[in-house]
Amino acid sequence: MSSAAAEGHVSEHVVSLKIYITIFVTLLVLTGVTVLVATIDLGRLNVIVALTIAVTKAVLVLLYFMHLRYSPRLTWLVTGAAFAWLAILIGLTIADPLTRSLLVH
Amino acid sequence: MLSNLPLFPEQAATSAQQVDALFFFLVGVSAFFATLIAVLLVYFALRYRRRSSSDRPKGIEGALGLEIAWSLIPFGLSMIMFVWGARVYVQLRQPPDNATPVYVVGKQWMWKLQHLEGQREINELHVPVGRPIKLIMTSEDVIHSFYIPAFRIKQDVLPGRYTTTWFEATKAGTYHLFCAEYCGTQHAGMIGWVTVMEPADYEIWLSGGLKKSLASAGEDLFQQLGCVTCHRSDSGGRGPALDGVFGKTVSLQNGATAVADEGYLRESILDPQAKTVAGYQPIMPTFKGLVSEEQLLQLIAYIKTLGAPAGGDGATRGAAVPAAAREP
Amino acid sequence: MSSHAAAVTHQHQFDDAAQQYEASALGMWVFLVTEIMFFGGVFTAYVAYRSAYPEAFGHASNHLDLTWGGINTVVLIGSSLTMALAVHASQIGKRGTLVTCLLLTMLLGSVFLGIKAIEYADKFHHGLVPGPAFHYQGADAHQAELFFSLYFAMTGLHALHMIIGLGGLAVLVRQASRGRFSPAYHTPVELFGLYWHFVDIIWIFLFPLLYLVERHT
Amino acid sequence: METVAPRRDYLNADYGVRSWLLTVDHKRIGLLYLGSITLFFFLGGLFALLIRLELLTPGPDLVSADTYNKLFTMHGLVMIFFFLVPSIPSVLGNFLIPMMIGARDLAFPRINLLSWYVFIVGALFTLFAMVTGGVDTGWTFYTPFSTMASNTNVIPTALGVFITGFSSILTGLNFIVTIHRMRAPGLTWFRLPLFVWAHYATSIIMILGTPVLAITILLVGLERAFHLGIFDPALGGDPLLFQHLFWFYSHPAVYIMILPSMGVISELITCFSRKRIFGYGFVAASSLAIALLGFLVWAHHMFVTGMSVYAALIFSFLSFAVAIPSAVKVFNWTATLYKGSVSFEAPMLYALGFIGLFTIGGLTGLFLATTGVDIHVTDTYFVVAHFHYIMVGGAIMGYLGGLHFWWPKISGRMYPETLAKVAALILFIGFNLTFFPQFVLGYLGMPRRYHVYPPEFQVLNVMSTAGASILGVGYLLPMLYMLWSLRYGALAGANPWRATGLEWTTPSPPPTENFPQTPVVTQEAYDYEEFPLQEVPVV
Repeated sequence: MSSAAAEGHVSEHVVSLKIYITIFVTLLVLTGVTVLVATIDLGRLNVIVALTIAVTKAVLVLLYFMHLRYSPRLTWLVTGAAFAWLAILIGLTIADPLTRSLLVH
Repeated sequence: MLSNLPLFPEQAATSAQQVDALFFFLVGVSAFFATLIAVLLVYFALRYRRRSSSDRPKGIEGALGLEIAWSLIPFGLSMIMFVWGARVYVQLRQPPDNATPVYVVGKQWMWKLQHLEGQREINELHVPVGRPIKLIMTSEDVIHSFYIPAFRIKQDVLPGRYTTTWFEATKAGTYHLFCAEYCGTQHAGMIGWVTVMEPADYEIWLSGGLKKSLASAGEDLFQQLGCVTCHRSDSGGRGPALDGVFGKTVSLQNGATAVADEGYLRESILDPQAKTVAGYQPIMPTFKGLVSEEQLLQLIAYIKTLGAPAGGDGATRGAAVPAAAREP
Repeated sequence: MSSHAAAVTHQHQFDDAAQQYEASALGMWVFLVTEIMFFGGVFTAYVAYRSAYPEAFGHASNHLDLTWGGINTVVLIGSSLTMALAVHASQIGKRGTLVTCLLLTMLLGSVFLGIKAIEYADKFHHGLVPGPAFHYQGADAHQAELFFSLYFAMTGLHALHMIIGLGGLAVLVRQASRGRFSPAYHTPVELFGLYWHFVDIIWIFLFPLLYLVERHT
Repeated sequence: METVAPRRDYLNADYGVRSWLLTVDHKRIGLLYLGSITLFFFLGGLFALLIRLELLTPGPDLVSADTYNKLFTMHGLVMIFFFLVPSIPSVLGNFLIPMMIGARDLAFPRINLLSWYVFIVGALFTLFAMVTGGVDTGWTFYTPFSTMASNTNVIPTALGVFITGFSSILTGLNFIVTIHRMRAPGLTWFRLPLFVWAHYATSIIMILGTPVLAITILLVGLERAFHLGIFDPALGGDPLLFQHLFWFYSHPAVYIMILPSMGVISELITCFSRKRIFGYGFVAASSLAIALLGFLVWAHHMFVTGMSVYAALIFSFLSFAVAIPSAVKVFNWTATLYKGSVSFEAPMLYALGFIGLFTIGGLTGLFLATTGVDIHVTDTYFVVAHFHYIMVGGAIMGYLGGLHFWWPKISGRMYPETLAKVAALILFIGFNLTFFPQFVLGYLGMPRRYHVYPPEFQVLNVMSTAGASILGVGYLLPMLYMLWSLRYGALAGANPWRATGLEWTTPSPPPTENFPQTPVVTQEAYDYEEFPLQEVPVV
């Protein structure tokens, strides 16, 4: 590639087609797995398994489709902050209803 | 003019004394820091005022020791406030076991109160000095808030749920009752009076007029609505027998358990399938729309009396025993 | 300097194209943060209510069509792949592939919305739309209405993002076919890709949370 | 040093309405905001005036109960969403951040203009709701009142707030990217003016908090419009869930209002004591700490709602934690004066006033964080007094101080100094007379949002109303003399205060591109020791 590319984006990473296809196939397999697991009664584990698979899929999309893996540290920080604040929002909100009927001694 | 200028509210309950003590501590700490800042600001500003445009003050980077000190000292003080405040809060949020229940329903824009003995009041509450009173409250429409400044208590009243607060009045008199959560047009009109009476006066007030006690009003409803056909005390009914159920932990169909408190009973009447007791079919119809919030409270008051031993212990369950029997 | 370099202009507030690219990329990521928090509000409501009414949510979830939901998940993941391939094509300067991939992404996005429309119509037909017409057979009808309120709020917001995305794709197709993008300048394709993948990630969570509750019963 | 031939600057670079409405110059957009929020400030002030007049007597005499409820609702909505939240960031931040970091503009000038248009569209929705009958939910939109009980224009108002939220989001996004990517060579993070640090922290809150308000308000609108039942208690919905989501934004929103003001104060205190700020690192870090901790304390607005006792205690603890960085700032400002060369120009008077009023506001916040006391004082005039000390005594004093300080830069003219000092004094006195009695009223138990009240509360209410009329004069004065100064004020010159900071190195008013060439920074911020007053050329 010419000097144009060098002048353009220095930080950008070209991901190989093989990786894209691999991720795509993995996502499909995980979708199949999550549907299958849902039909088995695992009690409370059902939710945990479903969410673990969803998080795995999301992380794969983030890292490879969205190139996060090849992005500057600031992008990681921004993404991390989003999930940290999401955790604050959900966690501290439901901390109330979940402990509402408990008494303090 | 000054006689019209109140600066401090009346103290008429044990809770008021506790809150005020903490309040004065906070005022003290705040006054100290506000004065400190004000004095330093004024002193520095005057002492180091610009005397000539040739002043060349030396830059001061800062001082780590000072930074740590003025972070940690306020933090330490605030932890005293936190712990002290938490103790008061936990106490105000959790009524003692021996408190007498009074049932409160808020609606736009009035307070409806029912005593166990059957006395019903609107925008007024009569209570005796020296007896803990527990308010069990709900709303028919929007959120309200039951607020008695002289007692320093306030509790939001929510639709679809029971909330509780409690107090023990210490001084006879008449005190403001306010709605403190904005609830629409006549929010400022949703006010009333709390009359605290000497116990003897209170008994006279209670005995005025022949009233049906809350529990016996509930018993009538229990018959009228046909509850009795399934919830028979001989355990042969299609629904669980309710004798002594209040306050017990019941096993549910889904394997979980629930404490049969006011909230649970309320939910079970309005939404029977939400938490069906193990061993019974979810066949009970809903009574939503058939019973008012006040009638619900009557039913609950009745269920509380079922299977409770008469006399002393019954009082803690809130049974409708004669008032005299409850005097310590 | 190739002819491409001349095309890489930057706006006056930037020193050079690299600074412009870095600023735009950061801007897009920060925007996605706001999107996460935006959806976060409904997700919080979902978590609160599902933990309060697990069984009602289980029953209500079984009224959703798993087949359509599953197909849609595959369709959307497919569209993410074509979008990623579009970015790839723009990076290596293959204009034809870029346009094809963008069009495929649009096609898959439209299929997703079409299926969503079928599902919505089905819910209308069966009286599962919250409001006065809600007509639910089964226990815990009220809490089920809560579930369907969340279902429509979450999938509706998601579908709205898809529709906006389709608009963005249409613009990109136009620009790409006119040769606006080159290996040196394809920031819009890349940043739009981030948005599209984000919408995919939202669905990756919506699918198990809405369709796969208590499927074993 | 002004030459006869008019110099080209951002004000005379182009003429006509189009050149303003289509401008992408951050300075002109800042002025567009200045004009719009000033209108909203006086609209909100008018509502406040009517509220105070009604409360002059215990009975219902001036307005009906419904009208009163709409007045305080619209006062809150206008002042918070259309004045305080955009005030310093959108006017001074917009104008100054690029100049302070040596950039030609914000990273996304067109998005900046878009954010103003979004603001205006949201404002028009809200104004439409007001003139077609108003809204009576309170600015808090609590469910189920807002979803089921209110018969007023909730949907257009909610839409207005929803739309305006995006203006805030776009501004925050623009600031974050600009501060990260556009700093001049040599301008490291720890050489940034504290004004920029404060805006960085503010932007983080705008980015992370505002979307949650947007979705929450949207859900309220959907519940009213389409009977989506997410907050409906009849379906088992939790009315407290709305409050959690609402305060997740609306508590940090207080920091959106106060943090930029704190940034302004750091600039003023240093300049008028000719000294580097005491503890630069701590003041900068405390802004970030406030932004972070500010997200963990929201449910202290809900201690009496029937929320979990455990959760209440956690939120109480965290609320005390957020008080510390605020205290750190106050101590460091005070220490900055020590051994300085303090002078008392009008901006400095505002700054000193800010510290005093903010200290009282902050300390009374401790009462509300203390669970046991909060039970009594929440939802009373104690809370009203507390947040006005923060948002009016704090945020608006800072805003006015900043506006005076940078007015010469913005307009190229000096405002009349004596009048400005008088205005600052009037504001300080009027403010305290208005709001201090409300602390007493609150502890006595007067609930907020009451249209009529028991007669024993009257004397304190009369004091408050009297103070409000003084306050009103105090706010009118600066608007009048600043308009006057546009034409008649003395020419200011590039740096009338002889302040440090890149914005003062360029002429007043600045040229469109801000700097003839990109500045290179070699010094720490507030290097007043190396930049003494004496070399001031006589203007």
